[in-house]
Amino acid sequence: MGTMNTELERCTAAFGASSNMSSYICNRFNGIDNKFTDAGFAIDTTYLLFSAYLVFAMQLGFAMLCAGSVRAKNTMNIMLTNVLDAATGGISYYLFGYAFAYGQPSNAFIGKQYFGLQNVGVEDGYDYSNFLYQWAFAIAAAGITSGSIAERTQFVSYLIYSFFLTGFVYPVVAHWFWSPDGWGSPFNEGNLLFGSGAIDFAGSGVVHMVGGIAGFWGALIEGPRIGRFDHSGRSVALRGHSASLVVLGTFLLWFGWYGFNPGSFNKILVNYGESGDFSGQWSAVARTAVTTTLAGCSAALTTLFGKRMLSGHWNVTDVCNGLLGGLAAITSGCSVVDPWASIVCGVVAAGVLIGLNKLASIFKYDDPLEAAQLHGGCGSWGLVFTGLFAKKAYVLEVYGRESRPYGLFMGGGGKLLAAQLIQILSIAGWVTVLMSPLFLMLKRVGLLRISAQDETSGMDMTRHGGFAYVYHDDENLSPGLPSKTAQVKQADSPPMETEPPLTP
Amino acid sequence: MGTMNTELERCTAAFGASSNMSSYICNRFNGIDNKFTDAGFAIDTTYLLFSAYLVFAMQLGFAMLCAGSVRAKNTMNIMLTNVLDAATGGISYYLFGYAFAYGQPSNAFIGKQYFGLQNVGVEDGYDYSNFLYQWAFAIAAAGITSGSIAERTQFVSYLIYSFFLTGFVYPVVAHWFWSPDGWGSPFNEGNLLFGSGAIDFAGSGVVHMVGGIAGFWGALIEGPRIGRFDHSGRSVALRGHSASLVVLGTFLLWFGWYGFNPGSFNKILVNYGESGDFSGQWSAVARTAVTTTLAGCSAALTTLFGKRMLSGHWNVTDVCNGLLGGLAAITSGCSVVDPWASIVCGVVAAGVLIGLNKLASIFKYDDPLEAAQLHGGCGSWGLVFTGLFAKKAYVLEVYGRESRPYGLFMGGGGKLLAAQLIQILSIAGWVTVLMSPLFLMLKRVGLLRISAQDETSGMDMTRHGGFAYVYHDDENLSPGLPSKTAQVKQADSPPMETEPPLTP
Amino acid sequence: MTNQTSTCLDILSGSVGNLSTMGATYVCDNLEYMKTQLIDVSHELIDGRHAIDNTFLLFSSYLVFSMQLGFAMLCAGSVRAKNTMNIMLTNVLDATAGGIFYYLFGFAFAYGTPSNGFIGKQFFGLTDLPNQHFDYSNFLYQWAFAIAAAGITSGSIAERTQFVSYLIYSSFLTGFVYPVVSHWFWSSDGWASPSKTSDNLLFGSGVVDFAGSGVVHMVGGIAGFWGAFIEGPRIGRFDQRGRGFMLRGHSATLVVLGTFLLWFGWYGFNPGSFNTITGTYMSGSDSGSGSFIGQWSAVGRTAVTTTLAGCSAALTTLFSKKMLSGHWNVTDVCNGLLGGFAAITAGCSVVEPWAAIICGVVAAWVLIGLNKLAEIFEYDDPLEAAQLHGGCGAWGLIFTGLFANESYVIQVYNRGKDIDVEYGLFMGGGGKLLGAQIIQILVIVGWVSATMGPLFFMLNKIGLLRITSEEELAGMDRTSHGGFAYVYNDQESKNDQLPLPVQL
Repeated sequence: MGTMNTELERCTAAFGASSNMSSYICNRFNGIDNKFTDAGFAIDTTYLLFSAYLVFAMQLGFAMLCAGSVRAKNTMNIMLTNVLDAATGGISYYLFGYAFAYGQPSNAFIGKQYFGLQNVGVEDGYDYSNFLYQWAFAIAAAGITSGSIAERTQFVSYLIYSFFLTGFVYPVVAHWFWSPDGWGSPFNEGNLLFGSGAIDFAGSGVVHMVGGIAGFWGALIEGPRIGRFDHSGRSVALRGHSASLVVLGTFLLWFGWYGFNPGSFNKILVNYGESGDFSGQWSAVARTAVTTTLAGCSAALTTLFGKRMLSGHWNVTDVCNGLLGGLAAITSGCSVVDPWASIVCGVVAAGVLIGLNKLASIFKYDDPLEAAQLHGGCGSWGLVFTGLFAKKAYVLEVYGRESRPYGLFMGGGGKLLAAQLIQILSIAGWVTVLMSPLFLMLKRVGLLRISAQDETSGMDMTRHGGFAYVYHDDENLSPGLPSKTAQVKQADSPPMETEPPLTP
Repeated sequence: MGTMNTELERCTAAFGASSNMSSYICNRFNGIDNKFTDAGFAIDTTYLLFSAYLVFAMQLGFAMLCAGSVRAKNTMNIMLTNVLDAATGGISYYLFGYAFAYGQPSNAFIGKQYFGLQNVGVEDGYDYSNFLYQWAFAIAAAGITSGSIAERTQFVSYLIYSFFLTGFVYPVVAHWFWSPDGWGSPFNEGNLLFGSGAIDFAGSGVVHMVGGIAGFWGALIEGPRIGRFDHSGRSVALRGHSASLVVLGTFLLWFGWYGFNPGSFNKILVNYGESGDFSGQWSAVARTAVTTTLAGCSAALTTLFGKRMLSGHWNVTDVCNGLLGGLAAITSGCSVVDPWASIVCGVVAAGVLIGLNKLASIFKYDDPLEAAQLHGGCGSWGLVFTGLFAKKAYVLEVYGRESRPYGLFMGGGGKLLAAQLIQILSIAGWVTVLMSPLFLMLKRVGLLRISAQDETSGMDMTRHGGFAYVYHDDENLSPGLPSKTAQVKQADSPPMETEPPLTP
Repeated sequence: MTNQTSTCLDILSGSVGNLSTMGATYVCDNLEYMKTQLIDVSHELIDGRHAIDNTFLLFSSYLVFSMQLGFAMLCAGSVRAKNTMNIMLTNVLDATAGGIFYYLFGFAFAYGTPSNGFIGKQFFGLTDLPNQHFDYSNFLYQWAFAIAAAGITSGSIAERTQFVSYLIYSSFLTGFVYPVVSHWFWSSDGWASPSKTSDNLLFGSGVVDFAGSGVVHMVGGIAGFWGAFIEGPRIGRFDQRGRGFMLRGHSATLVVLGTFLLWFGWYGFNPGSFNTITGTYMSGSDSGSGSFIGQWSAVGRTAVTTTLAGCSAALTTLFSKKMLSGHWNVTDVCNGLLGGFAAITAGCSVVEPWAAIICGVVAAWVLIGLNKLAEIFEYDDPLEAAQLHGGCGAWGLIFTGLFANESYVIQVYNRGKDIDVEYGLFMGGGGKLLGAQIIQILVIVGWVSATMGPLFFMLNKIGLLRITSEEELAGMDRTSHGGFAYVYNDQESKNDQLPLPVQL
């Protein structure tokens, strides 16, 4: 669309000597071009903003999934962390996160423009809508980590790591693989990594692995929850308190994923090849939504039958986790694979998740939401999968060059796969180097883990002013109320309706 | 938009001998046309995809509505069926469902192209976005049926009927009434049924009646739940465990219905009559959203006052059901009726639902979610309503011919009404012929209904590895734990935290 | 556009001499062709704009509608379990009764044009829609706003109001009180509207209440204030000595769910209030078409300011409450977040992102301060709705008068370069805008007090307002809604412990 002026010159040239008429006609054509530019901005912004809203809805999904997966006594705690992910993320990403990630011009390692959104909103591609979309991505990464360390982490420590992850660790990774200046980015104009750059379309690595690996170190350093493994080392399931909330959260995440994956195109009005025929980004966007759907579906079904064979139950929370694993895996390659390949992706992702959960159980690693296994493990598989199954035509259309490497199994050679492996290693390395010292230090100064008493009685009571649920009012219970509760009620100066103990 | 080339010829012809200027002008006009085509694709795809996401959100609505409407002990079971509707539906609709429904060219009975999405994405109208949208519709039908047979059906049997319904029964009906080749379709170019075709714009019949009638046969063949009718035949309400989830589900369904009804236009950039004035599909889309809203609102209010007079309570779950009944009824005619008519539609729909519930109670028919009455009954009324109130101008605009029959009460004669009645009969017949033998056969081989013990103790415990809710931890209760619960804990090899009974 | 084409003809005939003979012949021979082509192009562009703008507005409406779900969940979670059915029913009825009343006359009172400065008088029952100015999508969007106002009020008077009285005030508020206020400030005829077509704007400026801090939030909040004030506090909220007791809501999970849904919906509320997204902004003498500056960017900026205000309010509340009460409290953070949103709603489109952070921080303090005041004066508002929507809404109007940015006011309110605009006091724009904002606050307080105060007072006099104290203790769900919302334990409900065996 930047060709307007040359177009005006060409127009004037075609009409020969300048005249009233030629200038009128040329101006008219020019005006029409401008209006198209306007319409294009309007369409693309509408598309991007509504996608951003959907991605934001994932934060609600995380909150509900986490709330349902922990025990009732820690519900307030985990939900507060989810609300604050969004809130602190908003401020820190506004102040410097967005600048670190997308500031341009910059070097290959970190961005250095747009602090506090300065100079944003004056050119295409770095508009407010883009900021909003990227912010919604950033808070998702922190949300993943909070699941791994749930039910045993001090709130202050949570605030510290969350701010650090959203404000620095994640934006730098995003810069590497998504900014045009990043060293591993497929958009890098100068020299592409292995002539290809890593293809991580919507962030299996950048978002999910970052969140998952940060969570892994947190959970490993904290150790398992009390009661998670008994004295003989047997694993004891500490079930979440509400499967309804887990299903609600899962469906909301699925819903939001339609903003996450197809939305990552940022624009929808881009034609591939010739203008005026049917092939264009609109079709690629829709194909991305389809591959996303199919990967999730096949992962869910694989988990259903797999777990049925392993444990004998048709288990809904496992199916939900499998589904999310499939979605996390397809996130990297969603735009460049065929629908049939996405089914392969989902089936393997379910297997990866089941395998890693077995491993975690053996090594007594406790992750209340399986976040490290799910987002870290399935995310890595997703990157490998893209290196294997990326289709030539789609890669060229989406990443736009004359030729570039594509999937190994599709005949594209190993270069893309190599770039993907480099991405996995560099993300794992970077997050480990930054986050594990942080968690160790927090542990050293005694800010990381709550006391055993707090853990047993639940953080909601000790830190957050009471339990999340009060289903039974005093009126209903008055006849049989035990004296202890009655005393508590009188003693507490701001008397809350404590959950009466149940004595059948 | 396929007229580009002829337009280019006309242009060249108009300017006579080719010269710099004429070729410039003609090329410019041609380029502008192409850009319009691109922009049209981008706008329409954006519109369709976001509508598809909204329809997908209805699956979440169904899950929550169902979960809230059953007893706590069966929550895991019903939610699992809802997750699997979406997942199995995704795979089966990808493999053959979409092909059966929309494969083109084909015969009037069933489609036979596009298996596994082959050849999709290369022409307008059969793009990936269209598949995604239709998939979201298909899984809704199966979701409806699962409500009717809730709380007493074996999980295996659920998997079987769901796969069959989504993969075959529903797609064939969709082909009949929505594909340009279908024998009852209003888009059929050749010979329209009664010169009109049945107008089932967004699926009162194709989706809601199919789901409702399948549910009717399932529930009838299984018989009522234990305890639903006492020995003297009196009806005993088995109340759902959470009205909050019912309201949440209802609102989510309402939210999703804005994708269901207005989205069924598939495109929004279509002008009616002259280009350049404000009348166009965008306005019809908005009108459809308005009629949908008003029908739901009036049905809810009618139910509120109706039930208040009948039962003396202001009942929120009844109001929710009435609301959904109104929405199911307007679905057929939403695009072709005036807003005032949609209020009539909603009022009658509420009456239909109340009446059918009375009937069901008399005949001891037990449907935990009233799905057969609601979707089957109100859906049929919706089809009749369209035959009565469809407005001439709107029918011509939306279905695009010089003249065609319209609503009886609007002076359009009885032909449309006849087509609508044929649709009701053929759907009822087709679903009955396929689904009732299936349910009978499942019953014969003992796969349909769970054992009485399972039913009494709840499927979650026996099949799904534990209850959905654990609000009270053992740690807090250990002093007063009754011996019974403790025994259960020791006996169960994977120890679950059972919900202790409440006896104040 | 047509005019320009006919001047083309004039220009051509006047300038034939200047043309090369070849070109003149071609063009003059084919003027008709050129003319029709250009008209077609202009018309197609208009169609495209309609389609884009309607897509934008409709999906924004759907988001705003989802706020009703958010209100329902927030209210449900904030009341005690025994009143859940009641409060949810009121929320469903807000939407449904609002739909009918707003269809019949609310929209006419608000936007009927031509009309006088006080109240609209066209478009009753949507007659004469669509027209040049209003389409069905505008109605849908405004309906979603109207029901939000009534939803706010229902929170203030929760847990102690008779259902009948609820129905009366809700229809009065949605059908009359709110539409009149929106006419004043938003209709092009309104006496204080900034988009008034005749020249005499209030203080040469009109009131800048972009998305309704005053029109929606203050109206709902002040109506709630009078209701709650006249009813008096709930039983047990304050003891004889005037000490406050917390009556905690029964489910923090629902509160968080509701808050996130409201946040999600707010992206329709604020950015959607532009109504269109294709607008271009003048830059200098140029029409601005074709450059990147346009409404799309302003829409994105509005989404960003909204986000940042909410985030900073949430963080401020978190730390302030920790210092005041010693807890990290999630429900307080949720309320603070919503207070930030309610405040930024007025100025969201005309302030810089950094100013939005100030807005949020102050809004959090306003809320905390007003809650303290309410405690002192023994004013009981279960959802803090009067403090939150009334108080923070009023602050939002003042904030806009202080921080509105000159160039944004020019762009958003479509003022020419040569016209002086009034903008924020702290931005150097003088006090006129602030004066207008204060007038708005006073006028809204006056109008709502004058209409709603007497209504509640009258209802109280004739004994329809408050429920009996027995009912209040037992819970309204049991006395007027047919039973409690939750049945988690089946066996028990069959025992005779529940005084109300549910039988049909």
